[in-house]
Amino acid sequence: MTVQVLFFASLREAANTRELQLSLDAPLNVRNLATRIERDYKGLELSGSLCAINEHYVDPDTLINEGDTIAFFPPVSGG
Amino acid sequence: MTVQVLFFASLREAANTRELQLSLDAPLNVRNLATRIERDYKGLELSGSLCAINEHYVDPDTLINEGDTIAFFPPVSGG
Amino acid sequence: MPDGKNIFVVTRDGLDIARFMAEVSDPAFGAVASFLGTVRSPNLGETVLYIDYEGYEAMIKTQMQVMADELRRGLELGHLVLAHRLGKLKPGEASIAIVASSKHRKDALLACQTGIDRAKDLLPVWKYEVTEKSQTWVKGNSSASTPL
Amino acid sequence: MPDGKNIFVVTRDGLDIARFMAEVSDPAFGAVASFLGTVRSPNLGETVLYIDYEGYEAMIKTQMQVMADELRRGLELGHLVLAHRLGKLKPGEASIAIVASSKHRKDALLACQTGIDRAKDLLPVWKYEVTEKSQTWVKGNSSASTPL
Repeated sequence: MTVQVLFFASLREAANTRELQLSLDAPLNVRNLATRIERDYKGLELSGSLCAINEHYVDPDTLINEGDTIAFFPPVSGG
Repeated sequence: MTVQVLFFASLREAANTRELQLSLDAPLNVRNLATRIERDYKGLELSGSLCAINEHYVDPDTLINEGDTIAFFPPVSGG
Repeated sequence: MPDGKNIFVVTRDGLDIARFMAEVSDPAFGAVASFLGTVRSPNLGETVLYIDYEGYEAMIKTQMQVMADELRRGLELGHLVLAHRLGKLKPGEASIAIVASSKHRKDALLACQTGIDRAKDLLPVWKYEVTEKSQTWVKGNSSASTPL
Repeated sequence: MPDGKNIFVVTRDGLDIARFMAEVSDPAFGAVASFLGTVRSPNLGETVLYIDYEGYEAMIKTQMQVMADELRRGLELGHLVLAHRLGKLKPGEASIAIVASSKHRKDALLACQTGIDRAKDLLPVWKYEVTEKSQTWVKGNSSASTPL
Protein backbone atom coordinates (compact mmCIF):
# COMPACT_ATOMS: atom_id res chain seq x y z
CA MET A 1 0.00 0.00 0.00
CA THR A 2 1.04 3.59 -0.57
CA VAL A 3 0.92 6.25 2.14
CA GLN A 4 2.00 9.86 2.53
CA VAL A 5 4.20 10.75 5.51
CA LEU A 6 4.57 14.32 6.83
CA PHE A 7 7.09 15.76 9.27
CA PHE A 8 6.88 19.04 11.16
CA ALA A 9 9.09 21.36 13.18
CA SER A 10 12.29 19.72 14.51
CA LEU A 11 11.38 16.41 12.82
CA ARG A 12 11.06 18.19 9.46
CA GLU A 13 14.53 19.61 10.02
CA ALA A 14 15.99 16.23 11.04
CA ALA A 15 14.33 14.43 8.08
CA ASN A 16 15.40 17.27 5.81
CA THR A 17 12.01 17.00 4.13
CA ARG A 18 8.39 17.85 4.88
CA GLU A 19 6.88 14.94 2.94
CA LEU A 20 7.55 11.38 1.80
CA GLN A 21 5.62 8.85 -0.31
CA LEU A 22 6.21 5.30 0.98
CA SER A 23 5.19 1.89 -0.28
CA LEU A 24 4.55 -0.47 2.62
CA ASP A 25 3.48 -4.03 3.24
CA ALA A 26 0.29 -4.26 5.29
CA PRO A 27 -0.61 -4.89 8.08
CA LEU A 28 1.48 -2.26 9.77
CA ASN A 29 0.85 0.03 12.73
CA VAL A 30 2.24 3.50 13.54
CA ARG A 31 4.99 2.09 15.74
CA ASN A 32 6.16 -0.30 12.98
CA LEU A 33 6.20 2.57 10.47
CA ALA A 34 8.23 4.74 12.85
CA THR A 35 10.79 1.95 13.27
CA ARG A 36 11.11 1.56 9.51
CA ILE A 37 11.54 5.33 9.01
CA GLU A 38 14.20 5.52 11.74
CA ARG A 39 16.07 2.63 10.04
CA ASP A 40 16.02 4.36 6.63
CA TYR A 41 16.66 7.93 7.82
CA LYS A 42 19.64 7.96 10.15
CA GLY A 43 19.50 10.82 12.67
CA LEU A 44 15.71 10.99 12.64
CA GLU A 45 14.58 10.05 16.14
CA LEU A 46 10.81 9.56 16.47
CA SER A 47 10.70 8.46 20.09
CA GLY A 48 8.53 10.92 22.07
CA SER A 49 6.80 12.18 18.92
CA LEU A 50 3.07 12.40 18.38
CA CYS A 51 1.33 10.93 15.37
CA ALA A 52 -1.80 11.90 13.44
CA ILE A 53 -3.51 9.94 10.68
CA ASN A 54 -5.67 11.98 8.29
CA GLU A 55 -5.51 14.99 10.66
CA HIS A 56 -6.65 13.10 13.78
CA TYR A 57 -4.40 12.11 16.67
CA VAL A 58 -3.71 8.39 16.99
CA ASP A 59 -1.87 6.14 19.41
CA PRO A 60 1.18 4.10 18.29
CA ASP A 61 -0.84 0.88 18.03
CA THR A 62 -3.17 2.28 15.37
CA LEU A 63 -3.17 0.34 12.07
CA ILE A 64 -2.32 2.15 8.86
CA ASN A 65 -4.48 1.88 5.76
CA GLU A 66 -3.90 2.43 2.04
CA GLY A 67 -3.94 6.11 1.15
CA ASP A 68 -3.50 7.41 4.72
CA THR A 69 -1.68 10.65 5.41
CA ILE A 70 0.49 10.02 8.47
CA ALA A 71 2.06 12.98 10.27
CA PHE A 72 4.86 12.78 12.84
CA PHE A 73 5.64 15.80 14.98
CA PRO A 74 6.97 16.86 18.39
CA PRO A 75 4.50 17.61 21.22
CA VAL A 76 2.68 20.77 20.13
CA SER A 77 3.59 24.19 21.54
CA GLY A 78 1.06 26.54 19.95
CA GLY A 79 -1.26 29.09 21.44
CA MET B 1 -25.55 68.61 61.02
CA THR B 2 -26.20 68.99 57.31
CA VAL B 3 -26.15 66.08 54.87
CA GLN B 4 -26.87 65.54 51.21
CA VAL B 5 -29.29 62.74 50.27
CA LEU B 6 -29.42 61.19 46.78
CA PHE B 7 -32.05 58.92 45.23
CA PHE B 8 -31.70 56.75 42.14
CA ALA B 9 -33.89 54.79 39.74
CA SER B 10 -37.35 53.93 41.09
CA LEU B 11 -36.59 55.79 44.36
CA ARG B 12 -35.73 58.94 42.41
CA GLU B 13 -39.08 58.60 40.65
CA ALA B 14 -40.98 58.03 43.91
CA ALA B 15 -39.19 60.93 45.67
CA ASN B 16 -39.70 63.08 42.59
CA THR B 17 -36.19 64.42 43.11
CA ARG B 18 -32.61 63.23 42.74
CA GLU B 19 -31.21 65.22 45.64
CA LEU B 20 -32.12 66.71 49.05
CA GLN B 21 -30.24 68.78 51.62
CA LEU B 22 -31.31 67.84 55.15
CA SER B 23 -30.52 69.26 58.58
CA LEU B 24 -30.44 66.50 61.16
CA ASP B 25 -29.79 66.05 64.86
CA ALA B 26 -26.85 63.71 65.57
CA PRO B 27 -26.36 60.92 66.48
CA LEU B 28 -28.36 59.24 63.76
CA ASN B 29 -27.87 56.06 61.74
CA VAL B 30 -28.97 55.15 58.22
CA ARG B 31 -32.07 53.34 59.46
CA ASN B 32 -33.17 56.40 61.51
CA LEU B 33 -32.63 58.66 58.49
CA ALA B 34 -34.67 56.33 56.28
CA THR B 35 -37.53 56.40 58.79
CA ARG B 36 -37.47 60.17 58.87
CA ILE B 37 -37.46 60.43 55.05
CA GLU B 38 -40.36 57.98 54.75
CA ARG B 39 -42.32 60.08 57.29
CA ASP B 40 -41.72 63.32 55.35
CA TYR B 41 -42.10 61.93 51.81
CA LYS B 42 -45.30 59.93 51.62
CA GLY B 43 -45.18 57.22 48.99
CA LEU B 44 -41.40 56.84 49.23
CA GLU B 45 -40.77 53.33 50.53
CA LEU B 46 -37.13 52.64 51.46
CA SER B 47 -37.54 49.13 52.83
CA GLY B 48 -35.37 46.74 50.75
CA SER B 49 -33.19 49.59 49.48
CA LEU B 50 -29.42 49.74 49.64
CA CYS B 51 -27.51 52.68 51.09
CA ALA B 52 -24.11 54.19 50.34
CA ILE B 53 -22.31 56.91 52.27
CA ASN B 54 -19.71 58.89 50.32
CA GLU B 55 -19.82 56.31 47.49
CA HIS B 56 -19.24 53.26 49.71
CA TYR B 57 -21.88 50.69 50.62
CA VAL B 58 -22.98 50.75 54.26
CA ASP B 59 -25.29 48.69 56.44
CA PRO B 60 -28.40 50.27 58.06
CA ASP B 61 -26.70 50.58 61.46
CA THR B 62 -23.94 52.87 60.15
CA LEU B 63 -23.79 56.29 61.86
CA ILE B 64 -24.09 59.43 59.75
CA ASN B 65 -21.61 62.31 60.04
CA GLU B 66 -21.71 66.01 59.18
CA GLY B 67 -21.21 66.59 55.46
CA ASP B 68 -21.93 63.00 54.40
CA THR B 69 -23.49 62.25 51.03
CA ILE B 70 -26.03 59.50 51.61
CA ALA B 71 -27.47 57.63 48.63
CA PHE B 72 -30.54 55.38 48.69
CA PHE B 73 -31.23 53.10 45.75
CA PRO B 74 -32.80 49.77 44.78
CA PRO B 75 -30.61 46.67 44.52
CA VAL B 76 -28.37 47.31 41.51
CA SER B 77 -29.08 45.72 38.12
CA GLY B 78 -26.16 46.87 35.98
CA GLY B 79 -23.76 44.94 33.81
CA MET C 1 7.92 44.03 34.22
CA PRO C 2 5.93 47.30 34.08
CA ASP C 3 3.42 48.12 36.79
CA GLY C 4 -0.14 47.30 35.88
CA LYS C 5 -2.40 50.28 35.24
CA ASN C 6 -6.14 50.62 35.89
CA ILE C 7 -8.43 52.40 33.43
CA PHE C 8 -11.99 53.16 34.58
CA VAL C 9 -14.54 54.36 32.04
CA VAL C 10 -18.11 55.58 32.58
CA THR C 11 -19.54 56.96 29.36
CA ARG C 12 -22.70 57.58 27.34
CA ASP C 13 -20.80 56.76 24.13
CA GLY C 14 -20.23 53.35 22.57
CA LEU C 15 -17.63 51.16 24.30
CA ASP C 16 -14.59 50.91 22.03
CA ILE C 17 -13.44 47.38 22.78
CA ALA C 18 -10.58 47.50 20.24
CA ARG C 19 -9.17 50.54 22.03
CA PHE C 20 -9.51 48.85 25.43
CA MET C 21 -7.65 45.79 24.15
CA ALA C 22 -4.90 48.03 22.78
CA GLU C 23 -4.69 49.78 26.18
CA VAL C 24 -4.04 46.52 28.07
CA SER C 25 -1.78 44.90 25.45
CA ASP C 26 1.84 44.85 26.49
CA PRO C 27 4.67 42.51 25.44
CA ALA C 28 5.32 41.88 29.15
CA PHE C 29 1.88 40.26 29.50
CA GLY C 30 1.16 37.41 27.07
CA ALA C 31 -2.55 37.00 27.76
CA VAL C 32 -5.46 39.34 27.11
CA ALA C 33 -9.00 38.41 28.08
CA SER C 34 -12.19 40.38 27.71
CA PHE C 35 -15.82 40.17 28.65
CA LEU C 36 -18.55 42.27 27.04
CA GLY C 37 -22.15 42.36 28.21
CA THR C 38 -24.58 43.40 25.48
CA VAL C 39 -28.29 44.22 25.47
CA ARG C 40 -30.14 40.98 24.78
CA SER C 41 -33.30 40.69 22.76
CA PRO C 42 -35.60 38.87 22.96
CA ASN C 43 -35.44 38.80 26.78
CA LEU C 44 -37.86 36.53 28.66
CA GLY C 45 -39.71 36.09 25.36
CA GLU C 46 -40.25 39.81 24.69
CA THR C 47 -38.66 41.94 21.98
CA VAL C 48 -36.59 44.63 23.68
CA LEU C 49 -36.69 48.11 22.11
CA TYR C 50 -33.98 49.58 24.34
CA ILE C 51 -32.61 49.61 27.88
CA ASP C 52 -31.99 52.93 29.61
CA TYR C 53 -29.08 52.56 32.05
CA GLU C 54 -29.13 54.98 35.00
CA GLY C 55 -25.98 55.26 37.09
CA TYR C 56 -24.52 57.02 40.11
CA GLU C 57 -21.44 58.05 38.18
CA ALA C 58 -19.07 59.13 40.96
CA MET C 59 -19.83 55.97 42.93
CA ILE C 60 -19.38 53.75 39.87
CA LYS C 61 -15.77 54.94 39.63
CA THR C 62 -15.23 54.53 43.37
CA GLN C 63 -16.58 50.97 43.20
CA MET C 64 -14.48 50.22 40.10
CA GLN C 65 -11.47 51.06 42.26
CA VAL C 66 -12.77 48.68 44.96
CA MET C 67 -13.18 45.97 42.28
CA ALA C 68 -9.71 46.55 40.81
CA ASP C 69 -8.10 46.38 44.27
CA GLU C 70 -9.96 43.12 45.00
CA LEU C 71 -9.00 41.57 41.65
CA ARG C 72 -5.35 42.56 42.01
CA ARG C 73 -5.18 41.09 45.53
CA GLY C 74 -6.20 37.65 44.23
CA LEU C 75 -4.67 37.63 40.75
CA GLU C 76 -1.39 38.53 39.08
CA LEU C 77 -2.70 41.08 36.57
CA GLY C 78 -1.10 43.37 34.06
CA HIS C 79 -3.38 46.18 32.91
CA LEU C 80 -7.11 46.35 33.59
CA VAL C 81 -9.99 48.22 31.97
CA LEU C 82 -13.39 48.42 33.69
CA ALA C 83 -16.00 50.24 31.61
CA HIS C 84 -19.76 50.79 31.91
CA ARG C 85 -21.95 52.63 29.46
CA LEU C 86 -25.02 54.63 30.59
CA GLY C 87 -28.06 55.94 28.71
CA LYS C 88 -30.29 54.30 26.11
CA LEU C 89 -28.78 51.22 24.49
CA LYS C 90 -30.31 49.18 21.68
CA PRO C 91 -30.18 45.36 21.44
CA GLY C 92 -26.67 44.17 20.59
CA GLU C 93 -24.94 47.27 22.02
CA ALA C 94 -22.38 46.69 24.78
CA SER C 95 -23.18 48.01 28.25
CA ILE C 96 -20.16 46.71 30.15
CA ALA C 97 -16.60 45.72 29.32
CA ILE C 98 -13.90 44.10 31.41
CA VAL C 99 -10.52 43.73 29.72
CA ALA C 100 -7.38 42.46 31.43
CA SER C 101 -3.88 41.42 30.54
CA SER C 102 -1.65 39.09 32.52
CA LYS C 103 1.54 37.12 32.21
CA HIS C 104 -0.28 33.79 32.55
CA ARG C 105 -3.62 33.10 30.85
CA LYS C 106 -5.46 32.00 33.98
CA ASP C 107 -5.26 35.41 35.66
CA ALA C 108 -6.71 37.53 32.84
CA LEU C 109 -9.55 35.03 32.33
CA LEU C 110 -10.36 34.90 36.05
CA ALA C 111 -10.32 38.71 36.18
CA CYS C 112 -13.11 38.72 33.58
CA GLN C 113 -15.07 36.00 35.32
CA THR C 114 -14.78 37.34 38.85
CA GLY C 115 -14.96 40.90 37.55
CA ILE C 116 -18.33 40.57 35.86
CA ASP C 117 -19.79 38.90 38.96
CA ARG C 118 -18.46 41.69 41.20
CA ALA C 119 -19.56 44.41 38.77
CA LYS C 120 -23.11 43.10 38.98
CA ASP C 121 -22.87 43.22 42.76
CA LEU C 122 -21.07 46.51 43.24
CA LEU C 123 -21.67 49.00 40.42
CA PRO C 124 -24.57 51.36 41.18
CA VAL C 125 -26.39 51.02 37.86
CA TRP C 126 -30.08 50.37 37.20
CA LYS C 127 -31.73 49.12 34.04
CA TYR C 128 -35.02 50.49 32.78
CA GLU C 129 -36.09 48.02 30.12
CA VAL C 130 -38.53 49.05 27.39
CA THR C 131 -40.01 46.18 25.38
CA GLU C 132 -42.79 46.06 22.81
CA LYS C 133 -45.23 45.34 25.64
CA SER C 134 -43.94 46.93 28.83
CA GLN C 135 -41.51 49.29 30.52
CA THR C 136 -40.07 48.35 33.89
CA TRP C 137 -37.14 48.80 36.23
CA VAL C 138 -35.31 45.48 36.05
CA LYS C 139 -35.32 43.84 39.45
CA GLY C 140 -31.81 43.90 40.86
CA ASN C 141 -29.96 41.60 43.16
CA SER C 142 -26.89 42.55 45.12
CA SER C 143 -25.01 41.34 48.15
CA ALA C 144 -23.00 44.56 48.43
CA SER C 145 -24.59 45.50 51.75
CA THR C 146 -27.52 44.66 54.00
CA PRO C 147 -30.73 46.23 52.62
CA LEU C 148 -32.92 48.41 54.77
CA MET D 1 -32.76 32.03 18.88
CA PRO D 2 -30.44 31.69 15.86
CA ASP D 3 -28.16 28.69 15.50
CA GLY D 4 -24.60 29.28 16.65
CA LYS D 5 -22.01 29.43 13.88
CA ASN D 6 -18.35 28.36 14.01
CA ILE D 7 -15.61 30.40 12.33
CA PHE D 8 -12.15 28.85 12.04
CA VAL D 9 -9.23 31.02 10.96
CA VAL D 10 -5.62 30.01 10.18
CA THR D 11 -3.71 32.93 8.74
CA ARG D 12 -0.31 34.58 8.33
CA ASP D 13 -1.91 38.02 8.73
CA GLY D 14 -2.65 39.92 11.95
CA LEU D 15 -5.63 38.63 13.95
CA ASP D 16 -8.40 41.21 13.70
CA ILE D 17 -10.00 40.86 17.12
CA ALA D 18 -12.51 43.65 16.52
CA ARG D 19 -13.78 41.80 13.45
CA PHE D 20 -14.02 38.53 15.41
CA MET D 21 -16.03 40.23 18.15
CA ALA D 22 -18.34 41.71 15.53
CA GLU D 23 -18.76 38.21 14.00
CA VAL D 24 -19.95 36.66 17.28
CA SER D 25 -22.06 39.62 18.46
CA ASP D 26 -25.77 38.98 18.18
CA PRO D 27 -28.70 40.49 20.10
CA ALA D 28 -29.81 36.93 20.93
CA PHE D 29 -26.61 36.36 22.94
CA GLY D 30 -25.91 38.93 25.67
CA ALA D 31 -22.37 37.89 26.55
CA VAL D 32 -19.17 38.05 24.48
CA ALA D 33 -15.88 36.78 25.87
CA SER D 34 -12.48 36.68 24.24
CA PHE D 35 -9.03 35.38 24.92
CA LEU D 36 -5.93 36.52 23.04
CA GLY D 37 -2.50 35.00 23.42
CA THR D 38 0.31 37.37 22.48
CA VAL D 39 4.06 36.94 22.07
CA ARG D 40 5.64 37.70 25.44
CA SER D 41 8.97 39.41 25.93
CA PRO D 42 11.03 39.11 27.99
CA ASN D 43 10.44 35.35 28.34
CA LEU D 44 12.40 33.42 30.97
CA GLY D 45 14.55 36.52 31.39
CA GLU D 46 15.54 36.84 27.70
CA THR D 47 14.47 39.52 25.23
CA VAL D 48 12.50 37.82 22.45
CA LEU D 49 13.13 39.09 18.90
CA TYR D 50 10.36 37.03 17.30
CA ILE D 51 8.62 33.67 17.36
CA ASP D 52 8.16 31.75 14.13
CA TYR D 53 4.98 29.65 14.34
CA GLU D 54 4.94 26.54 12.15
CA GLY D 55 1.63 24.75 11.68
CA TYR D 56 0.02 21.78 9.97
CA GLU D 57 -2.69 23.91 8.48
CA ALA D 58 -5.24 21.32 7.35
CA MET D 59 -5.04 19.54 10.70
CA ILE D 60 -5.36 22.80 12.63
CA LYS D 61 -8.79 23.31 11.04
CA THR D 62 -9.78 19.69 11.65
CA GLN D 63 -8.79 20.01 15.31
CA MET D 64 -10.60 23.35 15.62
CA GLN D 65 -13.73 21.46 14.60
CA VAL D 66 -12.99 18.84 17.29
CA MET D 67 -12.56 21.68 19.83
CA ALA D 68 -15.76 23.43 18.77
CA ASP D 69 -17.75 20.19 19.01
CA GLU D 70 -16.34 19.54 22.50
CA LEU D 71 -17.07 23.10 23.69
CA ARG D 72 -20.63 23.02 22.34
CA ARG D 73 -21.32 19.68 24.02
CA GLY D 74 -20.52 21.14 27.44
CA LEU D 75 -21.64 24.75 27.06
CA GLU D 76 -24.61 26.66 25.70
CA LEU D 77 -22.79 28.80 23.15
CA GLY D 78 -23.86 31.28 20.50
CA HIS D 79 -21.18 31.95 17.90
CA LEU D 80 -17.56 30.87 18.18
CA VAL D 81 -14.33 32.04 16.53
CA LEU D 82 -11.15 29.98 16.83
CA ALA D 83 -8.15 31.61 15.17
CA HIS D 84 -4.42 30.88 15.06
CA ARG D 85 -1.78 32.95 13.31
CA LEU D 86 1.34 31.36 11.73
CA GLY D 87 4.67 32.80 10.65
CA LYS D 88 7.00 35.29 12.34
CA LEU D 89 5.37 37.30 15.14
CA LYS D 90 6.99 40.09 17.11
CA PRO D 91 6.49 40.64 20.86
CA GLY D 92 2.99 41.94 21.59
CA GLU D 93 1.44 40.45 18.44
CA ALA D 94 -1.45 38.03 18.91
CA SER D 95 -0.90 34.39 17.94
CA ILE D 96 -4.23 32.92 19.02
CA ALA D 97 -7.77 34.19 19.56
CA ILE D 98 -10.83 32.52 21.02
CA VAL D 99 -14.02 34.59 20.89
CA ALA D 100 -17.43 33.31 21.91
CA SER D 101 -20.91 34.64 22.49
CA SER D 102 -23.57 33.10 24.70
CA LYS D 103 -26.88 33.89 26.27
CA HIS D 104 -25.47 33.65 29.80
CA ARG D 105 -22.04 35.04 30.74
CA LYS D 106 -20.69 31.83 32.25
CA ASP D 107 -20.73 29.90 28.98
CA ALA D 108 -18.76 32.38 26.82
CA LEU D 109 -16.16 32.80 29.58
CA LEU D 110 -15.76 29.04 30.07
CA ALA D 111 -15.44 28.60 26.30
CA CYS D 112 -12.40 30.89 26.40
CA GLN D 113 -10.94 29.19 29.44
CA THR D 114 -11.47 25.60 28.33
CA GLY D 115 -10.79 26.58 24.72
CA ILE D 116 -7.30 27.94 25.31
CA ASP D 117 -6.37 24.85 27.33
CA ARG D 118 -7.64 22.55 24.58
CA ALA D 119 -6.02 24.63 21.83
CA LYS D 120 -2.65 24.17 23.53
CA ASP D 121 -3.30 20.42 23.65
CA LEU D 122 -4.80 19.87 20.23
CA LEU D 123 -3.66 22.40 17.64
CA PRO D 124 -0.62 21.16 15.67
CA VAL D 125 1.52 24.30 15.97
CA TRP D 126 5.16 24.62 16.97
CA LYS D 127 7.01 27.67 18.19
CA TYR D 128 10.55 28.49 17.10
CA GLU D 129 11.64 31.22 19.48
CA VAL D 130 14.46 33.60 18.55
CA THR D 131 15.85 35.66 21.41
CA GLU D 132 18.90 37.91 21.64
CA LYS D 133 20.91 34.92 22.84
CA SER D 134 19.44 31.77 21.35
CA GLN D 135 17.09 30.16 18.86
CA THR D 136 15.21 27.03 19.88
CA TRP D 137 12.11 24.98 19.26
CA VAL D 138 9.96 25.61 22.34
CA LYS D 139 9.41 22.36 24.21
CA GLY D 140 5.79 21.34 23.84
CA ASN D 141 3.49 19.44 26.08
CA SER D 142 0.35 17.71 24.94
CA SER D 143 -1.96 14.99 26.12
CA ALA D 144 -3.66 14.68 22.72
CA SER D 145 -2.37 11.13 22.18
CA THR D 146 0.20 8.65 23.49
CA PRO D 147 3.68 9.58 22.21
CA LEU D 148 5.86 7.04 20.42
